[in-house]
Amino acid sequence: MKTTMTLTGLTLALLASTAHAELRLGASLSATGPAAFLGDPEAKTLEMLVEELNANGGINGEDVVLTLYDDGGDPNKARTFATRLIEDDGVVAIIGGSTTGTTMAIADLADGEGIPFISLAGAVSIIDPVREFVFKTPHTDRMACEKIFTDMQAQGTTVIGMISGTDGFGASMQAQCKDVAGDYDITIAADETYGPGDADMTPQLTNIANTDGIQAVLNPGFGQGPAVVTRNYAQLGIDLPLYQSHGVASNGFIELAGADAAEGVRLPGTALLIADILPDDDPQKEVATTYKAAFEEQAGQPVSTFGGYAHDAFALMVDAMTRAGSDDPQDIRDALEATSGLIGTTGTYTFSETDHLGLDLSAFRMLEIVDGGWSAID
Amino acid sequence: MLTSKWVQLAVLAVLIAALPLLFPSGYYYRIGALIFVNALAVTGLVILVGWAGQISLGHAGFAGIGAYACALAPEHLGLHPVVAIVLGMVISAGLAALIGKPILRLKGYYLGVATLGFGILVTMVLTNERIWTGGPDGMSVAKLGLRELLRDMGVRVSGGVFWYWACGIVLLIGAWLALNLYNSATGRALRALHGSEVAASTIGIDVPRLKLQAFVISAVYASVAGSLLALQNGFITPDVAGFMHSIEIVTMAVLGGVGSVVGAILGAVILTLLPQVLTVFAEYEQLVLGAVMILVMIFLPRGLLPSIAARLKRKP
Amino acid sequence: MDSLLQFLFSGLTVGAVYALVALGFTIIYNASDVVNFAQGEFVMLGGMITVFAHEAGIPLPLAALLAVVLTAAIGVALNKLAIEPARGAPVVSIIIITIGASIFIRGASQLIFDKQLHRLPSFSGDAPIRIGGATILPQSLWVIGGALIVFVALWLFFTRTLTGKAVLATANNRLAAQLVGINTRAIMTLSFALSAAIGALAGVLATPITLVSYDVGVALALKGFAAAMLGGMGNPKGALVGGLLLGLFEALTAGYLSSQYKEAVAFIVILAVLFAMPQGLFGAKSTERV
Amino acid sequence: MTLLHIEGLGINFGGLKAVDNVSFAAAAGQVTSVIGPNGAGKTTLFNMISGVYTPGSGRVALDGDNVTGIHPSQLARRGLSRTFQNLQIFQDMSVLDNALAGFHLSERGSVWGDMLSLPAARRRARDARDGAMKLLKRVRLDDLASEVAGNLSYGQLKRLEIARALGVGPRVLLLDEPAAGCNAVETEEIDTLIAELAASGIAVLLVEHDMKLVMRISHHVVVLDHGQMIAEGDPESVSQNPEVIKAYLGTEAVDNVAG
Repeated sequence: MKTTMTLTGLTLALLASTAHAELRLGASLSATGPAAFLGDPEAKTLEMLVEELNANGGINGEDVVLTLYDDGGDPNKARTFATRLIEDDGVVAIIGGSTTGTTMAIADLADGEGIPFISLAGAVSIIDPVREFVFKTPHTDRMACEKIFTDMQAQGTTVIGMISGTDGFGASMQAQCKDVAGDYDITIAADETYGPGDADMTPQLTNIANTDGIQAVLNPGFGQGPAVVTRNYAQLGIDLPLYQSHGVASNGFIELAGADAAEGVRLPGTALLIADILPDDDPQKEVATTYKAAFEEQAGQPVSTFGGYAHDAFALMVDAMTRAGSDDPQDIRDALEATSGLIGTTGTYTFSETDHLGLDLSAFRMLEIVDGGWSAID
Repeated sequence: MLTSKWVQLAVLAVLIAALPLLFPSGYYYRIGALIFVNALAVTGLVILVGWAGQISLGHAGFAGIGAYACALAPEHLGLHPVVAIVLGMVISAGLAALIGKPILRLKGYYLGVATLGFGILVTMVLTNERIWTGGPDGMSVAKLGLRELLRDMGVRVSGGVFWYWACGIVLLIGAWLALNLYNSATGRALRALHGSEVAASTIGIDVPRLKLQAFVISAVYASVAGSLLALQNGFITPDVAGFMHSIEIVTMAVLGGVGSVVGAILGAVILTLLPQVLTVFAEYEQLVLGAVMILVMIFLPRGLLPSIAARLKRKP
Repeated sequence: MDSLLQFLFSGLTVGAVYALVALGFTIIYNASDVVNFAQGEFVMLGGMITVFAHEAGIPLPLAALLAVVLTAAIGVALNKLAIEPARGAPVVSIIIITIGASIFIRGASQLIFDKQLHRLPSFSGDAPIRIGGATILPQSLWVIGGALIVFVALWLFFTRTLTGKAVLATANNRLAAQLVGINTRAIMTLSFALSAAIGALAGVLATPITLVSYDVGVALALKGFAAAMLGGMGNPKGALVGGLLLGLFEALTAGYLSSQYKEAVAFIVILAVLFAMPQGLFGAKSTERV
Repeated sequence: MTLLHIEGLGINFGGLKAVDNVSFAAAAGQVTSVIGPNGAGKTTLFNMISGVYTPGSGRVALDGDNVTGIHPSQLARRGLSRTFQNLQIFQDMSVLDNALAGFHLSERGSVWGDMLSLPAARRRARDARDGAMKLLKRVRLDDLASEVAGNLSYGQLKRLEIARALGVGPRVLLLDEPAAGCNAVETEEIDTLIAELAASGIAVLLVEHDMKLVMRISHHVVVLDHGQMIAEGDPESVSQNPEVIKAYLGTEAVDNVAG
């Protein structure tokens, strides 16, 4: 009996969603679970932007209907929700996959079914090799490493220690950084890790500090780990430059780590974090300040880089749909690939047949925490 | 037994075969396939938890082994995915036999924490050995190839439909094997040692050996479930072996009625469907899920099927 | 920098958090033989309520007190609404209820509070204390001290007070306990209140170090459970020693062997201990009567 | 022919000598009873003989083989089975399944055979089922075969345990208070059953408080008090032994002995 009831419920939901002719956009995000850090601001951003868009008349006069599912960071669920979005909700495009794992679970399906899909996750493998229908907005982990190493090289640093989270973000960036370190003549002399929920990293940091010749420390990771690392770093009194990743690029990080401990920490970030201090002639100034103000007003929490990824994905999608002038997934995809010079919070996107990321290092800015706030150092 | 083995199997077979008539879209095939995969893992737990009375909080570890066998063996050893499923079964069985021997001496929560530890070890290896497993980001799984074979034979089925039938048939086989076991010397001995280990041993039942057999069998069920999940998703991450997945399948088993195969399948149906239905509650989803679990256990403390059956019996 | 001493400090800090969670498990387990998998949520609630009360302008000590009292009330509600109505259900069903409760509390917290990470200011500042080439934060001393005080209090409670003995009697044989005049329902209520309060206290003390968000409960419950089993479920001494040992294993493994596999090593040690002592380090030996 | 030899058997529980230096023998086709006041160590003695406890000292020999400290399941294989003072019924299983469990040793094959329901496994299951039904008939539980064991009365469960123990096809059968909690009619049935079993060549070892029953059917009686064996012999001589009367004085059993 229970089964029939639920099946009827599902059928009703289906009927309700097919009753209108609108532009249906789907999303599967990790709004809860271990990756809620990413998914929560992303979900809030999408909901806010859709509302805003429809209030302003939608796309070519048609409203955008957003169907958003919370996959909890579980790739298996993400795949199920992607199936549901495509087969049942009849969406013409999908945004989502907060993590690389959930993205890969969706990508295969979206590509196979011919539904344009913009991922919000970091790994290079999402867009390399290029898949016809799969795009992404964030910089790759490899680009973050390159940005950091460029700065290290400029400081004359050649030997570093790494301490990485074992979550998807940390592990992926750890691997990419080890991969490209050689290109910048950087040797990784100590390579430590910590678990996502760990409360004390002093043993790992002690080992790094006791390794001969280390000139700087890099901490790829997101969530509470980097905050704890930064606090332990100060506790141990380690007197070397500390680099964090773009995974912690939000004001929340400074608060969690404590302004004193975070002082001097460097990381690659996007224009979003320094929207207020961007020079007026910066091309990203307008889009970054507008989004930042709207998000903080609506969500009541500080803006984060991740919400920015969702903002850019939505902007790309709206732009493509407007240009395509149809709700045919193939047309939208073609329009998406033709995107040129779209200015987002993360950078300026220009897609091509061989590049489904469309960003270069120039959009990444090296930031330093000074007096409890962000400042740009290049 | 409520009804005979063949009645239970026939009902199951008819349901699997007839439900697609009601499916409005391909998405329902996906849900169906997921239910069957979960039900398969839960059936294994019925043998271990329901009959033999041994708890496991780490069974997803075996699902992880089955899943990664299908991901790794074709890529690194060049094995066909079907052979990889069998390889996963063998590895799971071997590992279960190896660790089961010492840990099945433990009882109750102590066994719980030992199995929990096993599951965590598997997850850690899958997460940390990224050169092999792709780490927490996971890795792609080769295609099974059967669907392509069917296509060459002139039968075209979509992925969702194919996996619905494939998983449905495997579940039927799994249920058939389990129901055979229930009424055999082994099944009876397992239920007997659950009732009283001392009495069981005085009638010649080799208690440690039978516990180990139940552990190995249930591990193989979980392994096959993991393999099927990996192959149909085409992509796998260490989550499949994680603690939450272990808890999920135990909850399915207990919710449905851990003593019977049909009850366990019912538990899998409900806990697989529930999150899909609860999406209408949006951010209240977790709240409702927790409340449903509590309410079912309060009002149907022995699980859905046994409690409902007992009520029907009381009111003739 | 002295490595060993630093590893020990780290292990003690983390271990004391585990010990506090494990101590929370012992009371409910002693009264009802149930391992309450929602125990981690009590810890989370302690931290979250304090954070939000403090942000709302309530002074920290008062906010902490409020958190402990509120969480204890939630513990009582859990018992009254979910555990008591299921009296007589098999233990596995009760465990599923506590898992359901944990999901429910988490779901409610993400709605009432938020999904962000939060931190409390350290009680005695952030200036590290230097001892023999290693450093420890004053907050660590708060957590270690808290674990010791809760342990002593529980130990006295179970061995020196009539109520404590009534809790043990209730677990041992509910019917017999009722026959000698113990109000077993009141004992269960008390057990949940106390367990929840200890959990909340753990949350308050640890949040300045570990940070808190709505979903930290599961991981904490897992470690606390493992620690309690290592020491021997139901024994406060076991919970304390189990927690500290688990923390030390992890820190020493991270320091000397591999930070990647530190949890694995900790679990292998637990398994090894259980093979030799199937009831944990301090668990009561049980002989089957036939 | 003596089947079971007990020599100097003893065990300590935390310094307390629960059973100390007990020796006797039980012959095939005979009923050997172990009696004594409460706490004399009768059940402990049974637990040692049946391998549930490992003896601290002494030796148990079955058919001339030393079987001291052997696991109960091994002993069952050698033809020794038992019932329990505190019922150890498989409560959630049906009456038939309980009886069938007793046939485990003759029914079991490979797990594969069981899971695939191979013809050989099915044949063994059929044979076991026939045997179990016969035993249930013998203890008059055949019409309750499909009932869940937990729903049976105490007396019925006692009989079910005997049926289960008989499924092993024992040469030595240990019965721990089979008549406890039974009414007069049931007691008489058990009386007859035990006599029949002994007559069929089984060595029956009996612990029982019902002295009338013991005196009526025993061939040999062993008396324990505080873990020590204080007397041994035929029922007649034991009941007149002054040591035995002294041990029972002040207990309710003294009336039974006198009567």
